[in-house]
Amino acid sequence: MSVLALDLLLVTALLWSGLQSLVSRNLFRSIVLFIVFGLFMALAWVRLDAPDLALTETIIGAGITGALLLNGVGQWHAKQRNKLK
Amino acid sequence: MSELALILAIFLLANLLVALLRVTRRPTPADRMLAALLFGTTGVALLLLLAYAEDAPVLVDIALTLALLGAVIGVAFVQRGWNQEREEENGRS
Amino acid sequence: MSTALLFPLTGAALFVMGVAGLLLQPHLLRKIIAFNIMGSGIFLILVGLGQRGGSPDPVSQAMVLTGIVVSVAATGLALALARRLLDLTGKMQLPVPGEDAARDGPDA
Amino acid sequence: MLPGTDRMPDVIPWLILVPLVWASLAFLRGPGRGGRLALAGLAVQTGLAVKLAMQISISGVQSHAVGGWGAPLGIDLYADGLSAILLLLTQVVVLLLVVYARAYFIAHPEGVSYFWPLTGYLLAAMNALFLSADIFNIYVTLELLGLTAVGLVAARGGTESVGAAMRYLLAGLMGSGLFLLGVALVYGTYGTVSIAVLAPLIEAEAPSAVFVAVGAMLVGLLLKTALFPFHFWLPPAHGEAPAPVSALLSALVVKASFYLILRLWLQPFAPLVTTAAAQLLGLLGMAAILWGSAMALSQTRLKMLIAYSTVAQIGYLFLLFPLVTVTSQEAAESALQGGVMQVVTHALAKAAMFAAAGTVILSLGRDDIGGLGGVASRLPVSIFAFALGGITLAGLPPSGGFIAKWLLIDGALNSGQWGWVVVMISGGLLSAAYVCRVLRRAFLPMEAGARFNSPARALEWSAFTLALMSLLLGVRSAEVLILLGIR
Amino acid sequence: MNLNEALPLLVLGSSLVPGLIIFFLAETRFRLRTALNLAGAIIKLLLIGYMIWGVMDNQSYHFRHTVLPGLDLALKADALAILFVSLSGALWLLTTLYAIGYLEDSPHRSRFFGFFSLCVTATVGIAMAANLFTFFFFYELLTLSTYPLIVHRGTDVAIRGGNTYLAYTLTGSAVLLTGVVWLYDLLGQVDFTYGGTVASLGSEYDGQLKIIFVLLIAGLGVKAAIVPLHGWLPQAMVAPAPVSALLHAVAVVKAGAFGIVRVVYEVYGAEFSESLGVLPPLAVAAAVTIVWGSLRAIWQDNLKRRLAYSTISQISYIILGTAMLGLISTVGGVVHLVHQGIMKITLFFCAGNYAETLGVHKISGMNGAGRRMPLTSAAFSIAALGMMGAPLTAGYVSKSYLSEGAQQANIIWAEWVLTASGVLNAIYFLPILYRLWFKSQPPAWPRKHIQARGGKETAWLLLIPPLVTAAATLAAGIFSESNWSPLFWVKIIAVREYSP
Repeated sequence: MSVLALDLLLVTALLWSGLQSLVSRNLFRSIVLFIVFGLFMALAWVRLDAPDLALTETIIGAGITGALLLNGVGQWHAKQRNKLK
Repeated sequence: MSELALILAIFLLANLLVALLRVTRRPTPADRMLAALLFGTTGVALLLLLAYAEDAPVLVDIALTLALLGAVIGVAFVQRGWNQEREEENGRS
Repeated sequence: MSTALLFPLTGAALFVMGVAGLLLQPHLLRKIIAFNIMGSGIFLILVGLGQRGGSPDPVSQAMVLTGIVVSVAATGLALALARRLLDLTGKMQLPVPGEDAARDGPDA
Repeated sequence: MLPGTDRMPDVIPWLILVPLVWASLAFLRGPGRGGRLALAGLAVQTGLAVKLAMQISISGVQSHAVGGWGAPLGIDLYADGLSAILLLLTQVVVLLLVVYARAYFIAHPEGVSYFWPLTGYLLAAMNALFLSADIFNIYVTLELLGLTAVGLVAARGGTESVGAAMRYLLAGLMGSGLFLLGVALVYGTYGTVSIAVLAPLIEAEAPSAVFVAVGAMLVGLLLKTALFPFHFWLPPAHGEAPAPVSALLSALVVKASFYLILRLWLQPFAPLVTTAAAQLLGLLGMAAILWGSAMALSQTRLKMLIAYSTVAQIGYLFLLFPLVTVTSQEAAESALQGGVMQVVTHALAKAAMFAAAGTVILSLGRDDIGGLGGVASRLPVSIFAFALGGITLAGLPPSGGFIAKWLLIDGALNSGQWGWVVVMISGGLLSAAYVCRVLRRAFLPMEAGARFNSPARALEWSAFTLALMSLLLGVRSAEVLILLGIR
Repeated sequence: MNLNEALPLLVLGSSLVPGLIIFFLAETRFRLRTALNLAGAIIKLLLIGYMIWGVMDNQSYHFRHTVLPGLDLALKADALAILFVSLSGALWLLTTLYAIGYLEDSPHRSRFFGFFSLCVTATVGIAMAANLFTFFFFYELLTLSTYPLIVHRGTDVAIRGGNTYLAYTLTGSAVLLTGVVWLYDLLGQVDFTYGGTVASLGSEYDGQLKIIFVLLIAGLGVKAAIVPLHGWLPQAMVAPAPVSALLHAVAVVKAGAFGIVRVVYEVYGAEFSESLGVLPPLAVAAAVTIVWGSLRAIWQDNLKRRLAYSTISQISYIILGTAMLGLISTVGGVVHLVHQGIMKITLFFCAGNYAETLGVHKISGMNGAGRRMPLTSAAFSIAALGMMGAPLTAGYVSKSYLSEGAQQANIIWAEWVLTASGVLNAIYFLPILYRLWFKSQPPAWPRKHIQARGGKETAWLLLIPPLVTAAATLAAGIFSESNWSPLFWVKIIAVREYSP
């Protein structure tokens, strides 16, 4: 029963973070939420008995993709700032 | 998985969800950074717990990676996010 | 509802969210995030359905591993293009054909 | 594994490895380098493809287990007549396009960038796709093919190119995502991704998840093939790229996903496909023909006209499906032969047309159809190549397109589907109309004061060779169809 | 491959190979190009001569190449093929000579002669096609190779004419293709056979066969310019004179008429067509075309346009003859295939001469041209009289057979149509002859392009071809009963068609 509760909680977290990262009005927050989403994915892999995937997801899904996205948003912000000036 | 470990895990996950709420509702930027760091630590704790409960040492590696990631993201956050967040707040209000 | 179908169903929901985001969000970075969420959804379905019997399934995990690598490559390429567009147009959106009249010469 | 495979040296893995190797070498040599490597590599690959086709025609279907592992964990490669035809087609078209591209990028060096290594990787992905025997492997090759193709489109770097590339990438990612969803559902249902293993399982039982899977895979592949109404990404991507890239994409890359639709439709999913679905595909094909032709007729730029012509011709390919689904054996066979002939001749003709258009644009320094006056007398070989390509598109004798149209009409009449005959015939007439629109301009006298640079011979003759091949297939198509019969 | 198989290919190759070489010759290689053209034409005539001799000796010439299982490219030289091949071979030589003179100093001659040779190759292929697939193959090749000839001048009018031509003919051949594939679907390979092959299908296919007949005839009727499918022909006369000459005499229009002959006699069979009830409508269509073409011709002032409408009318004589059951009308129709060719090519050669030498394009400007250019005008007069059906000319022979055939087939209205058409022909040709010979010359001609030298009225290359064909017009009329006349051959063919 409580295994199901744990899974339900995890699934809720996944869906919530995923949805929020898509609809959030602030782009930076979207990316943070996406990284959080990656973390939940890693946990989901653990629950699915796939530790290799969990490791990969943390490094690649959350880590590398997150860093790339952060870098992208940084440039975008820089451009926006230049425009304002 | 023992009942105790499970309950602990659920508790930690609930913590994460609360942290998530902190990120999505718009508090101050500092709140957000703290929430993000909380993710890292709670995540690590959760993974270690699962490693212990399911007797799967490989999860410890994942926990370590996550800890590292938490640090990196924290730095990136401060470097990139802090100022912009504040600017956006100012720009909007 | 059994745990066996929980993750695949979540995957399906994530997939739908991702597709919707990919189609509806104008900002390219959001499109890229949406693509990744869509991919994660599929991976969840793949692994979730693969081990419905209860035991871990190495084949589906190997497939997802490959899939993650491929989608990171795609994300990298998409970000590079998005950045190029940012440099060229100052926006991170798909240019509307014909709007940007300043073409770069009549070459082939 | 077949008994014959041990005795003969295995060419299958080399068809994937050779392009990988030369592409990597070219990559190491830096931007703009590697034309010679590509030429050598393609000469080898063409030889390999010929050898494979010969092996198949002598001893039937060939297969190869990578690293000797075999399914389910290892990767199985598999080649039958259909794959051999497409492999051969790909190597030959690209070989000629490489000759073309070398001359093209000498005249137009700013477009080259990483053209050579990307072409190599693209070829590796495409060859692997034609040889794949399981649907997951197909997904990976499809994705890699899409990514390299996007790289090629973006190479020129202008707003239009990068925008087109981005649009192409997103459409492609969506397409392959849908395909992977299908793979996931199929795997979840049957626990295998091998086409050969799947076929009997699907025949035996197909729960509703599989229908969803097939639907998702089909839509994903349609998106990649740019069938109307999913064609939105194609004209900018094919029209904006440098001419050799346009030729490569229009001639071959869209055919790769079409090949997958055809293969999956005929092999593992045959028990699931319905007449209604086939008719729907046919109707979309018809819409593509009408829309693509109408748009081609209203374009002012030469390459966009050819790109829209590709949209229309893709529609033509999809008329195949109503004819092979739940019809008599004879009708289906005839239609399949016609469809494959159409794929082959269209690839040759479209490559020739884009190449010829590239030459014309290089020589005139402009891309509008209104400025084509005098080209017929200045660049007779290129215009001839373009016209021969147009004859193939219109399905007129003596071209291979005519044989294709004949077989398709035969299949349609044989299965009593009159309406499709009318569509096929009108499709041919519409292609004649837009090709003629270009040719009539080319025959007009040159405008006063127009610039003109004489192009290199290799540019003109490589296009001409491609066009000539599409023409000669009209009298030598029996060999192709015999090869197709080996399944 | 023995000689008997190779010969049909050689006949094709004798114009194809020079044509392909000519495409890639530089514009300035005038002598080489001329040599290639003439060599090709002469070799072709020699080969045809050899073939005629062989056919009389009961040799058979067949060539077959399998494109796909059940789909052969097949050539044969039967009597009907020989008739058409000889006509096109002979007229090609003359037209080439004429074109060399006509196009002196004009641009893009390599392109012109290249397509010209392709056009003749296609015509020869049509003549020798042994089945419907092969026929269609060359029929389309003809469409494609004539288009560049029509737009050759590159003017707006020429290009518009060319596009009209393409629009009509491509639509027509799409219809034809449907019919052909359908017939193949029913019968398998559709070889041309005396007496036809479709009768074997059985009566439950009659409905389908009627539809297919309509499709085939409609497709062929576009090129044969049956009203209302004739719209392209008057526009296509913007082409250079040698092209118009070839188009109207042997190539395009004739290909359509020839196809109808093949379909009626050797696919459906005359008797089966009659029993199917498809011949009377065809005869009516032909009759309407005959009258309509003649009527329209009367109002044209542009000489080539008037000739074009005259062609529309004259071609339907062939179709009318085909559509009436009976040996004699068949002879009349098929022999007109040849007779109309030599007469009409003469008229177009002459029209070209007036235009090139005097700059005269309109009939109203032809006053007194007979005295300025007596030889050309004499040739023109002979051919025009032939068209009217005057005795001693080729036209008389075909018309007398046709009207006798109409009597035999008991189609009274056909006789009226023939008579009416004869009168109309006189109405539109006699005024031209009157102007040529009896009106006085204008003070100056609009444009003197070719100077008369040494007593000649124009360049000799322009003069010889019409004189030869005019002489042939007379010869075919006067010596119609000899063993070498077209009539003799046609009688052999007709007998075979009726005794399968």
